[in-house]
Amino acid sequence: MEQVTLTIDGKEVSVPKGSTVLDASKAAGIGIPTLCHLENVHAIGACRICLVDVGARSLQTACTYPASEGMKVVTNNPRVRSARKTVVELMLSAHRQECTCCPRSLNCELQKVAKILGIQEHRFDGEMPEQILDTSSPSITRDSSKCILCRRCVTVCQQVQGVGALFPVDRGFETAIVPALKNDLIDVACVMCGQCVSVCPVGALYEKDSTDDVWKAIADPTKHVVVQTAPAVRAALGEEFGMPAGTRVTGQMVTALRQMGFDKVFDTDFTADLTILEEGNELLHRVKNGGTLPMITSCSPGWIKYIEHFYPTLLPHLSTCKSPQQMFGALAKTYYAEKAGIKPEDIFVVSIMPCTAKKYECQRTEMSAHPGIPDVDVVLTTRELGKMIREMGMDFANLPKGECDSPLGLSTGAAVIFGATGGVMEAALRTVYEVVTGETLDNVNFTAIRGLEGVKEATVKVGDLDVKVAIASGLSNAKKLMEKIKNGEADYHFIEIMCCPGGCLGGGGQPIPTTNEIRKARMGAIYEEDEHLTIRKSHENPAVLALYAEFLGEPLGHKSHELLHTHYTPRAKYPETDKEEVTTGGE
Amino acid sequence: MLETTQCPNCKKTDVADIRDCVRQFGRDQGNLIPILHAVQKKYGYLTADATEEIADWLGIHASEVYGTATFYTLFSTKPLGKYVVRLCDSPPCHIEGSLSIQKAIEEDLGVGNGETTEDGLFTLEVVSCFGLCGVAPAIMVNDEVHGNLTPEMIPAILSKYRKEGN
Amino acid sequence: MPLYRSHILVCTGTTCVLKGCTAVQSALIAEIKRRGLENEVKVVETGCLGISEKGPVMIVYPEGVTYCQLKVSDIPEIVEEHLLKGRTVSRLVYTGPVTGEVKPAHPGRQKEQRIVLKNIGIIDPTSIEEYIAYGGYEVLGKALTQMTPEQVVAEVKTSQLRGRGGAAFPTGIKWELTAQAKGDNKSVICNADEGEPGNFKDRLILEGDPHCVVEAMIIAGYAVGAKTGYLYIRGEYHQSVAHTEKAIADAKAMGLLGKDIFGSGFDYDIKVFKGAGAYVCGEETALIESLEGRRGESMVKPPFPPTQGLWGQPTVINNVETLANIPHIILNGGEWYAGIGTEKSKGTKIFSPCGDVFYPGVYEVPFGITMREVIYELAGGTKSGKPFKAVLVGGPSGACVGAESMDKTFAYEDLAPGAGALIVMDEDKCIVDTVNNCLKFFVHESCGQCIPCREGTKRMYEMTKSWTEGQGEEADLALMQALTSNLALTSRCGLGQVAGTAFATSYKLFPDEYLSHVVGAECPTGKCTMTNGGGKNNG
Amino acid sequence: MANTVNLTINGMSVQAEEGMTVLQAAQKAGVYIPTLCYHPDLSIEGVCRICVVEIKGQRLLCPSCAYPVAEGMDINTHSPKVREARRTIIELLLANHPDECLTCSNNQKCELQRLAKELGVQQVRFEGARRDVPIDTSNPSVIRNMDKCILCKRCVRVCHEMQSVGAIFANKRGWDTVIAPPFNKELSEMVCVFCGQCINRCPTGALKGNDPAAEVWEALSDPDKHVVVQTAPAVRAAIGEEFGMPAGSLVTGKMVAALKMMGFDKVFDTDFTADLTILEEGNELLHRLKTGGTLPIITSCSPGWINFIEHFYPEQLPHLSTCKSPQQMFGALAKTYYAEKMGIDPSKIVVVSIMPCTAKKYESERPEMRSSGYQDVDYVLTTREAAGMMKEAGIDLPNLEDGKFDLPLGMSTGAAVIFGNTGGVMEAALRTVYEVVTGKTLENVEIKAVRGMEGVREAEIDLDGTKVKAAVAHGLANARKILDLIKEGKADYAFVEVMCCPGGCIGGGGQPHPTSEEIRKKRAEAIYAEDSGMALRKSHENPAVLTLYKEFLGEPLSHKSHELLHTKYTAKTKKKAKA
Repeated sequence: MEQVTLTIDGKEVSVPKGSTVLDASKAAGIGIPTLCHLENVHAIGACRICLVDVGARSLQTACTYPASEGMKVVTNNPRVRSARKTVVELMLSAHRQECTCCPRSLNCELQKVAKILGIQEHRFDGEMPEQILDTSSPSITRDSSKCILCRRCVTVCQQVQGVGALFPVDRGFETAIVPALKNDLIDVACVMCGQCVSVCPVGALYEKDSTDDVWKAIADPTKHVVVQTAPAVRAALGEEFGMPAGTRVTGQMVTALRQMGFDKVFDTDFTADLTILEEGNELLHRVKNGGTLPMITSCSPGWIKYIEHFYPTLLPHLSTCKSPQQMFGALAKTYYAEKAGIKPEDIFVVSIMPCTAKKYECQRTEMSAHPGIPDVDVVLTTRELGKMIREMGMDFANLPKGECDSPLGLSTGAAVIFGATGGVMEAALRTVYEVVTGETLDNVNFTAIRGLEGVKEATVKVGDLDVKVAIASGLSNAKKLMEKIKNGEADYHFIEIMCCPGGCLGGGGQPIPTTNEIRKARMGAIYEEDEHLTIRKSHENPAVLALYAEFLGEPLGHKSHELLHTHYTPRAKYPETDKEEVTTGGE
Repeated sequence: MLETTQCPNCKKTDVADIRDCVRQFGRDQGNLIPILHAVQKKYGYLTADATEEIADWLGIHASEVYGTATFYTLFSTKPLGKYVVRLCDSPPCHIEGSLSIQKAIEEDLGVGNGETTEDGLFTLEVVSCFGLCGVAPAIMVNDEVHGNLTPEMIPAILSKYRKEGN
Repeated sequence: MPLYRSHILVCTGTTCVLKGCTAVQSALIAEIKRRGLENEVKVVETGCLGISEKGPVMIVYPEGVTYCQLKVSDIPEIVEEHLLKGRTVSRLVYTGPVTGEVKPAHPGRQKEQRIVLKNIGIIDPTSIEEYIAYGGYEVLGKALTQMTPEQVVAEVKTSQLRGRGGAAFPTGIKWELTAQAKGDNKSVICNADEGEPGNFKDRLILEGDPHCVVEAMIIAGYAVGAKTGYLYIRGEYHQSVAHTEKAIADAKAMGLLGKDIFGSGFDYDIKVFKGAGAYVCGEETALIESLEGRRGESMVKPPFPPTQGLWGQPTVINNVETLANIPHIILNGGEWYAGIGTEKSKGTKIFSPCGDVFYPGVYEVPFGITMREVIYELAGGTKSGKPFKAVLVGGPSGACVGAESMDKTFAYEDLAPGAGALIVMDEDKCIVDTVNNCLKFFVHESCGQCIPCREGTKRMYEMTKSWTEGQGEEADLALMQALTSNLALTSRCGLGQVAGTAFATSYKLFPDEYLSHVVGAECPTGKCTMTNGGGKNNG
Repeated sequence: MANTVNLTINGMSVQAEEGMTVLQAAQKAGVYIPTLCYHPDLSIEGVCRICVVEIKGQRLLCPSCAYPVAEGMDINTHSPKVREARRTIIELLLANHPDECLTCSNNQKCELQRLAKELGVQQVRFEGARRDVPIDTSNPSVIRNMDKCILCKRCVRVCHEMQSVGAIFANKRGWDTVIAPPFNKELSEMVCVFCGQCINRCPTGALKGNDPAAEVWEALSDPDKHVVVQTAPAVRAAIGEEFGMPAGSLVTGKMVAALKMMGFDKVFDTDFTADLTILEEGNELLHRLKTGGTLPIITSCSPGWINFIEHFYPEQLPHLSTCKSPQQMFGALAKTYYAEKMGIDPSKIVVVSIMPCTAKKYESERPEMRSSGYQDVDYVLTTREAAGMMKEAGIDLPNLEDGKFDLPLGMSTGAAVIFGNTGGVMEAALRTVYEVVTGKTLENVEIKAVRGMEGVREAEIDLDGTKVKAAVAHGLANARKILDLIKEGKADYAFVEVMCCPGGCIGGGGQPHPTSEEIRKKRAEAIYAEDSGMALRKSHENPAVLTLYKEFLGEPLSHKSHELLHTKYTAKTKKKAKA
């Protein structure tokens, strides 16, 4: 690749042509503070924090300014320092300072930048923009008084997710980032994925906090409180405690949950295995009986909401299986309640999810086995669990490793990989192969469908059947596949779609920040966990088999349909996003 | 400024005078409160040089002497009026109308809580209960107590002191 | 020493002083002199005679005639008629049985059983001779010469006497812990920092019978093996200081204090220490800090004073009233004392009803008396005659109790009396306003070292203040409850722990009155001035 | 050995020793309890109530920092009750604390900020009056903003207990309580020695130094100025902590590289003048020994210590060595010797110091410190402030390649490095004095007798038959002990080293937060490691110093030395309140 050579603060550095000054400074080991910049996604030079002196009349933003041959960049002179300071001070003049009770305190990019730049005064005092506090959504809270208008959320919502629920309105000092028609979030086609929360540099967007409800339930002696944890949580939770991304903390997490006072610590992986049995059989059933194909996975609630809004005509393609979280909830309040002799209304089910959309999912009216009692009572994100563990003052990294309770805590490696894009597909193939062929699958690793690519395709030989599969993560990638189906160009049997880039491991409820590097590391941890398990195929999970024997009967049986399957609702599409040119998938 | 101490009686301002006042007590810290009482009584308030004299005598820091003095309401670090009118506004007196007494005093003296009249005669302090609940509402003027008060009684009481003081 | 044919006891209790007894007394002395009777008639100042509401009061002995509601202009007539001519001035005579016992002020006084207050109003508090004449210091001799310290402690334990300052810790156990603790410089502290609004019993005891307390402190010192006693009197109690200082000087002069008391080999001294205006110094560890010359901030507990108190040495700290019981217990035996009162609350308790009562004052009654008896019979019911509304039992730090508890008995197992204050409110008084005033008191008196009390009392006060101004918000009530329980759980000393009690208890009794202030911005009694024009819904 | 006590903490069986507090027992068992007013260096205050725990059978929550363990105690450190109580307390503090995190000097290091996060505070339910006290900016060393004070009294405790200075105390009471000098004077009017130990222990941004970063940046970008920087020995053993490196990381080369990136024209080393100090002070000692001068001679490197003796023991000033501190020797030489050598107009030279110390800021402004005809040292940055400037410049210190000090004022020996530790000046001096007096080579240069963290240490050194008694003290409360001995005529020392701050300069008031004995020990180890890694370890072998004498000064204690390198002291009244 063609290189350009330039000097930054007197230091010579060579970078590929097309790099920005920011890229070059990174290569030179010189830090330039940024705020609105979001690597690979968003470089618009809006916040002006990364201003540098390139010898031009005005200062330039390093995140947008191209590096050129022989260029002399100064990142630190009086002009630059004073400009950056003024910019931050101006930001502060419109930022409601209540750091100490902000959910992002000590993980806030503005706080960090203010510290680095040594901001010690607040020279600009005046009118503050009107605060919009939108708590309408069960998943995401918006607080405009903290917003610095970096527009990362706008970009991620439009370009990465293709949803376009948020957009700037009005102009100048009145500019605000709001849903269409200044509606509340609940009233627009927001899929609640939380990717906006994940990229927000400050505390303007954050998940609806449900930790108090959980503390209350734990303290209530009449409640039997059980918890399930999604596979992606264990690959990321450690980051909340300063551990490097990709650290597996399953055992510590279980111990922490137990010490917090949960009566039973179960695992969503159990119902992930169950999903494979139901969904695999559903696929085989559709293939055999000429049902709607391709069949599409239905684990990801953000994805479900997306298809309901944007492609309601394609709903028959969706598997009717509930997500593992909801299967768990339904079984906890039926099968487990019976088995343990506890009244369903006394059982309180808490889910720990990498996901904000799950908070919405558990409130859907169809998700209750007993009328009026939700199957899952409260959903917490990985971050909220981190918060609760902090409140307990635990030395998380050094906790002894615990194990999940049975029966709903038993799982296989096939379930663990649900956390990564392609994982559901891989798990399904492991089972489908053996069910169809009756042979043992020797190499369970379908590496062809692993990785962070936005859309993946593969053809897998199952007996004499060539199974054509496709996998997408990130909704703008899902959209590509939907368009294909719509246009009759999709000859796939089975499609896996995950709402968030990289799958659940990159979910909107995961620790902040989430970058590609970090996604890769978390993915590594998930496959490592799979490798470490002795049972790696869902249909070999003895607890699942016992469940069928004792309670459900058989996959797709009557009871299964009642408890484990669901239906979908076509929804109106509010904001028009079709016209938006989708330029990047992000991954 | 609070820099020099003047004895209100003999008008002496030299340090030796304060020293005598302080050094009649022992040198352990347990004497701090009694010394502060003595200084307060003699000079009417605690001055900077008295603070240092006490600190030296007791072998503690001036900051501690000052910090301790300011903890107690009977010690003052600024000059007070010749008559300190202490009005109780704790519940028994409050229930029996201490606020109306306060208002009457404030009107008569033309000063508010914590203030001293221009002629230096009166300082008004709203304080906590001093155990005259049986005759609430009550005030203390220096060491003298007046109870079962009504606002109408205030001018007469104050004018008596005004006469005495001038 | 001249022999007087008549003694005139003039009450100079604080209340009588307020009523003008000083002028009466000077007039009396002048008149006696004018008539040349100064070698025949002696004028004696005495503590409260118990009928202060009729003050100024004097009693002429040996006849035992009590004159009341005296004016200066009455004096020549009394001297002329009574002292010279031997004729009683009947229009001034207080009508009641004159027996040498304390005259009942009103029928309710008969309910009293005076042990602690036995000498009050009977003797000249500035005369050690009179105290001795009334049997004083006899018990001290008995204790020091006939009893071992262990026996003294045992007697106090038998009596089941509990601390009268409010916390009600068993005195005998406190003494025993102190006696058993190791230390070569133990102390006895009499806590006379009476600062809880509504309480004025300790002042009465110190003004009227200081020797009783001095004697008790010597006995306590003997029992626990102390060398020094400290009488920590609040700085505002000038007369208490004067009387106790005189009492100590007199006792010293008679060898009752100092080296080898009663030849027992026991050395003991008492020092009077004047407080300087800090309610929190009534907390025993804060009091110790103050004695040691520091800010009156409570100490970390444990250790407790009986093992580590003043100067790091074992220290026993007792309230004035508690100590004043001691000579009587030693004299009559613990069994005798334990025979008075109820099953778990032994002896008598002094109450000081005040606020909206007809006869505010100090009354000593056995435990087990009902609140109704104290408020209606002893204190004469409400001053205005209007219905009773509520009472703060013990003062601002105590519980707010309503008419529903009228027939409860004062006893630790039923209605705990605190230090004995009863701040009574009639129906015209506003509960919110009163609680706001209680909180103002705590803000002013918080020492400020621990966060919950320093910041919490302030926020609580600000909230109730806003309620009295019609500026409350409904969420405030839950917030107040949260603060109340936080302060109770986490404050470093009793002050913060009880600061929310008046609110918590009164809110249970009068929720509507609170709601009306907080939500409706209206004060049912009309006492609070709503600054937003009254009635939130209107604005 | 204390008796063992069996307890249960959070359901876990734990053993502790009798006399331990619940907090200590929990820490020993690896159970975390949040604290605020507690500080490992200081006495127990027990006022913040953050460390409260639930103990079975106790009606109230108990402060674990002050509560002794007892057999069979059943403790819950994080029960719902406890967590709620802690959160409420933090809310109460926040309700009376300015919402200024983003412009606060302690942003992201603030213990209140961290606790609010940790305890899950999401709102402040209380509002009302807030403290409003004027900010005290009367002096360059300690700026006091009492609106941010949470009244933990750590500053009061360190000032009274560790430093025995007592400049501040809690005044008034209740909600009106404020930590201040008497009569609400400003610190400059008080006997404050400007050691900055209070800043080091402040959990919030209530106390900070006056940061001259803006002025230094301006000088750096002024093409007319020749800006040189000197770094004190203790800085290199601590500045890494500001960048997240563990305590005890030695980053000399990286620090030099960072300073060069910042644009300093020359990066020099205070160690150079530390070596010079040894030659001057060593000779002064020998001179006093020979001529019967005032003994013991006491070191004069530490400006907080100088302030202390001037205020509290003015009659003992003749004991002080007349040597300026290395920082000031450096400044004087930079604007004379170095200016001459380089042919630069001294008025164009800007001398910046990076010091572990806040008192150095005051020292540089003393009127007698202008022997070059200009203010010898223009700006003093603390370790913290220097790190702040590096961060502002985007410098990633931990990943820099090592740089090298410039010559000649950057040349130094191991003897100079150890100036950063308590006992270091003494050890360095003895290394030189031994060889000068005996004419022999000192084989083992490590004089362990004067090392360590004990408050007062004594040693007897055999100088080839002549026995010399020496003493070392650090922390002013310990210095006081030695001065009292001298006062009483009970000190038969020839030489005394006193450092104002605990641990010496490595524990200085300008060093990174937090500080504790453990951290100070690690920094001290780093300093000794630097010394033992150096080829030259005796000051009189420093070739640059020898050249300096040859070219410029002549000899130790020469006329020129006296003019530039020595100073005089002023007796100050203890009663500055009157001034």
